[in-house]
Amino acid sequence: MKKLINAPADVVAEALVGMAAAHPELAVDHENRVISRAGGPTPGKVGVVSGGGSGHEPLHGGFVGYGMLDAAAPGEVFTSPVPDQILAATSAANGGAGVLHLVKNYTGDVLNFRMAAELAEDDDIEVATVVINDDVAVEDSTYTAGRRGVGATVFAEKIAGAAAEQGTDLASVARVASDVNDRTRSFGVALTPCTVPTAGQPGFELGADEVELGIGIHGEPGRTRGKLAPARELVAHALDAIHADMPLSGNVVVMLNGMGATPLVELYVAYSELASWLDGHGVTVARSLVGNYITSLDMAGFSVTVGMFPEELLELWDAPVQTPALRWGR
Amino acid sequence: MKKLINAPADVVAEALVGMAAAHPELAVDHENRVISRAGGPTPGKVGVVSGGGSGHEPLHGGFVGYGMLDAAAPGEVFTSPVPDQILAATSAANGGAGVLHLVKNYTGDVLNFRMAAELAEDDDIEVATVVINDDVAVEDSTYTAGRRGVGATVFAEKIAGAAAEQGTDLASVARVASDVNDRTRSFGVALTPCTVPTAGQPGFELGADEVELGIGIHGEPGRTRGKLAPARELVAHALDAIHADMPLSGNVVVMLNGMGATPLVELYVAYSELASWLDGHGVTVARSLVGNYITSLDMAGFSVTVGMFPEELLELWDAPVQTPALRWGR
Amino acid sequence: MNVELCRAWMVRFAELIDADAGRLTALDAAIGDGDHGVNMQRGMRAAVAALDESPPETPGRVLIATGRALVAKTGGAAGPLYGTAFRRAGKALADTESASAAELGAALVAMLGGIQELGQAAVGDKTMVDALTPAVSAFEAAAGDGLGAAVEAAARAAAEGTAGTVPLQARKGRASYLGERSIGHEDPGAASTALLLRALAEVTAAS
Amino acid sequence: MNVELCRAWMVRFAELIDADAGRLTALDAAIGDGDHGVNMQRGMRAAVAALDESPPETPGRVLIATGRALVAKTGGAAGPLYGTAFRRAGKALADTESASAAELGAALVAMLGGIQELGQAAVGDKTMVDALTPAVSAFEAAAGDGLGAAVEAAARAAAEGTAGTVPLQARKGRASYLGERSIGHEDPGAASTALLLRALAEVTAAS
Ligand SMILES: Nc1ncnc2c1ncn2[C@@H]1O[C@H](COP(=O)(O)OP(=O)(O)O)[C@@H](O)[C@H]1O
Ligand SMILES: Nc1ncnc2c1ncn2[C@@H]1O[C@H](COP(=O)(O)OP(=O)(O)O)[C@@H](O)[C@H]1O
Ligand SMILES: [Mg+2]
Ligand SMILES: [Mg+2]
Ligand SMILES: [Mg+2]
Ligand SMILES: [Mg+2]
Repeated sequence: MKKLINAPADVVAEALVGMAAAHPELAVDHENRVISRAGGPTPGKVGVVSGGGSGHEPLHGGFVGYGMLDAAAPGEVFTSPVPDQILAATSAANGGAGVLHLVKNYTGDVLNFRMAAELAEDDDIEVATVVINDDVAVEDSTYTAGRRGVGATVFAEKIAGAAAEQGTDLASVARVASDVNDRTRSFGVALTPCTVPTAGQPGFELGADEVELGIGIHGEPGRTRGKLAPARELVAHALDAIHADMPLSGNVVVMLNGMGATPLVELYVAYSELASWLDGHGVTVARSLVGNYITSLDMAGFSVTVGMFPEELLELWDAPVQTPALRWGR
Repeated sequence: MKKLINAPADVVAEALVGMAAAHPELAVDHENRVISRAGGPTPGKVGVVSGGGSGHEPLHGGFVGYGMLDAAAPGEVFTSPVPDQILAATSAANGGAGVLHLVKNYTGDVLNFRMAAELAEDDDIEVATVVINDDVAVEDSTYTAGRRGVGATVFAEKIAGAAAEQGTDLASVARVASDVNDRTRSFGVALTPCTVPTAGQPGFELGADEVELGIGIHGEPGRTRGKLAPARELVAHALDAIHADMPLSGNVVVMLNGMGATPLVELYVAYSELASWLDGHGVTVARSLVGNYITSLDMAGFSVTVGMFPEELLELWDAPVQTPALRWGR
Repeated sequence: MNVELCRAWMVRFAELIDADAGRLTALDAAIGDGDHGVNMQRGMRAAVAALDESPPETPGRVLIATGRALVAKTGGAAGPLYGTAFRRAGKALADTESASAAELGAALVAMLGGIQELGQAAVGDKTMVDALTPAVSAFEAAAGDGLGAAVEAAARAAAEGTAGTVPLQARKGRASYLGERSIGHEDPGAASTALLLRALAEVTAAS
Repeated sequence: MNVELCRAWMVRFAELIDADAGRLTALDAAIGDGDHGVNMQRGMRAAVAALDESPPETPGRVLIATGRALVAKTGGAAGPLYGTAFRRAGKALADTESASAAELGAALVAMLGGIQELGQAAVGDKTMVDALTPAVSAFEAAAGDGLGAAVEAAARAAAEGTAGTVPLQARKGRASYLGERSIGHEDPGAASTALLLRALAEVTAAS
């Protein structure tokens, strides 16, 4: 295992030290492992909190700031945070108007956030929870733990964050977030596995000419293994899967996301294919993101996320945001 | 070779198609391979142009926009652009107040930009050239082609771009750029080699426990090969080399840059070490960047860039910038 | 089972987890995200530390303190599941000074109930439930022959139940994302549950 | 050398580059950035295309057109260097219909001059200059024995000069960044220059 780290067990704690040093506009509670806005909660504003295992950077800590998250709770690598930690993040985000929990749909995340919400209620903090489950690679049935939450998390954090910044109440911010989730779908492809520092070796073996189709963001194998193909085909595979689940039309917000080790020049090649596929299907790109936003450590690969948003959601998308990883308008 | 591409020879052309699709605020001339601001040159403003081989994304195209570059000329992967192409970029950036060429110090870049400058003079475009050479891994002597231009390029593009935006004249913008170069030093470390698409295999072999110290940005081996060490030691090695060449003190702008395949969580771990080294040496971080800004395709590794800037340069650093890869203040 | 024996059970469970952390993580890497061993290690070390810090007076309190520590430190799916399981078991023992075989059996039933209530997994879903359910039945069937016989039967049943997860397709937890590809692998959570009952059998035999 | 022969020279050079592109790129990967073969291929293909598009009337014009195409399409260090070299050589031939051995020798001298003026490299710096310099001397020494002998001597000298770059430490170009680590590798630009003179010898012998 070749990593730019000190000790596998210290990665998360030391990365938090680095984030605190690099971003004075953030406050990092190293004991509870909470990243929040340096200014503290905004009185009267709904707090927006997310969290989950680490290893997906910039998600979630890189999205803390004006117009997006109020606080994030990063767990160990690929391990959901614990209830006390999520409670601390919830308190750090509580401006008195209640707190929204944006939870990616994984058993661990769901259970720990549920316990944290109960603890928060004990502290008289009103909590609303929206579970994100946009991964079309997993069919949502009694035969699975349900669809994974992936790229839609970025969209929901941005848009719900903007709504909260505008003074919208908790129930409405939660409604906006679940609306975003309902209108968004994702699909991921891995060219290489990734290595969890404490595991020390790749999560799976992949031949030089093989890819994993329908991966999540935890280094798990995908639904199927395929042959390495031109970007055109891999991107079409992802879009076909999304289109089959949610027929695409009209204006969309798209994210061509890198899994962590795929260089930007390749992401732009893939984006050119994404743009021409959508164009060929009469779909118009209203807004787009190309880069590493929700990653899997050192995995090479990409994911495509498409949101079919009405004007109101596009306006919230365009609202000013100022975080380490997403910034515009101020 | 496992890459998210279609054909090795088409990578640059297709990535430009992707950039054009993703960034409507940019204009891409596919025939000449020039990326410029969609609005065209700003009348009366000094144009700032850079360029070089591709494979370093977001450099240079990702830095085209308000407050930074007016145009960029991306060559083939790791191959400097050709004179006609640089001339086209120069014309696209020419608002009538002259054009600054920011050139990384590589024989190919220097020679092609020199020929382009001659062609521009023929077209009555006044051109000033500043060569960036900040890499302390190469000693600047008659025994080398001189120091390579690496991280300081990002600083020079940002700061010279801000000066130009404020209406400063060509000679002064050039003076600011060379001032930035004179006050900036860099050092890079590779954990893995990278693979040029058309070459199809890694530029060098590196053992599981080896690193290359003192690398450039073209996948070349470094000055020496070392043993894989904790991030603390690798970062200290880079900072010691910089400090030995330019004793660090006072306020600095630092960039902890990823080479392309190193995940952000590792860069933050490394940044925590950089921050504590500087703190231990009584150096204050005035501004910082952590992320992939000047890369080497799919190489894993990092580079450290430190600029010792006076207040005027810090003010230019803080000036609004709106590009795909660097944005604040608007 | 008195407080010393219950505490010894938790300590032994932590030891077995430490010894097998690598194997548990490898099992999780195959069909999950490769952290179950590390998670359980972190959780049980915290639990043992908590028991050392303020030694509980009753077996029930030992299990509750263990559950609290697991919830607070483990994370992942296993944290809340095991944490709730231990707390429920502890509550079931109320404040008995020394639990009879029947009382311990009831505690194991409560443990299983807590896991199923929280995780909604049924037998055959390829989870820890596939190890704990047969263990509980075996325990109760053998409870008449005394604690020693019951825990030994439970440990054996849990091990068999764990082996039985190999041919199953997961319907709960991360492994379910793999669909049919989850078939052919042993479930890591079932494996750690088998260690829990193995630890119980060992400390009982030694007492 | 008449215009046909000169054109044949360029075409043959392009063929040899195509055939050896992989080797040239591999040499460059070892001490540079792994693109010399691809660069020269791109450049010489463009040159041959240009010569086909509007066939020049004189050998001088053939070399100038080749130089222009190389500057316009090659990029890297090799583009301006070879481009200038060919343009200088072409200008040296002025508008001779057919160049004598002496005139061709003068053109090769101009070629070398262009490279050194632009690149400031001296013999021993581990560049194409280490292949071209001995080639030029050998050509002039043998020019008295006629063109055939001169080009053959030049080709052999260029090959030897290229082999001679192996033990050298680079002082120019990317390879110089490696310091002592550049020792033990053949310089890719010298290798492509050797192909240029090999092509000249072949077409001359065949004519
Ligand atoms: N819904 C559930 N019900 C019961 N057990 C479950 C459930 N989901 C997961 N598990 C158990 O948890 C184990 C995984 O634990 P762990 O790896 O620590 O958490 P995570 O999956 O969050 O990484 C699985 O092997 C399985 O036995
Ligand atoms: N200053 C120089 N003078 C002469 N030849 C040079 C000089 N610098 C580089 N070269 C030649 O150029 C070759 C490299 O060409 P190429 O790989 O195409 O360009 P780049 O180095 O820009 O990638 C070297 O092998 C060397 O022979
Ligand atoms: Mg996990
Ligand atoms: Mg090159
Ligand atoms: Mg796991
Ligand atoms: Mg080269």
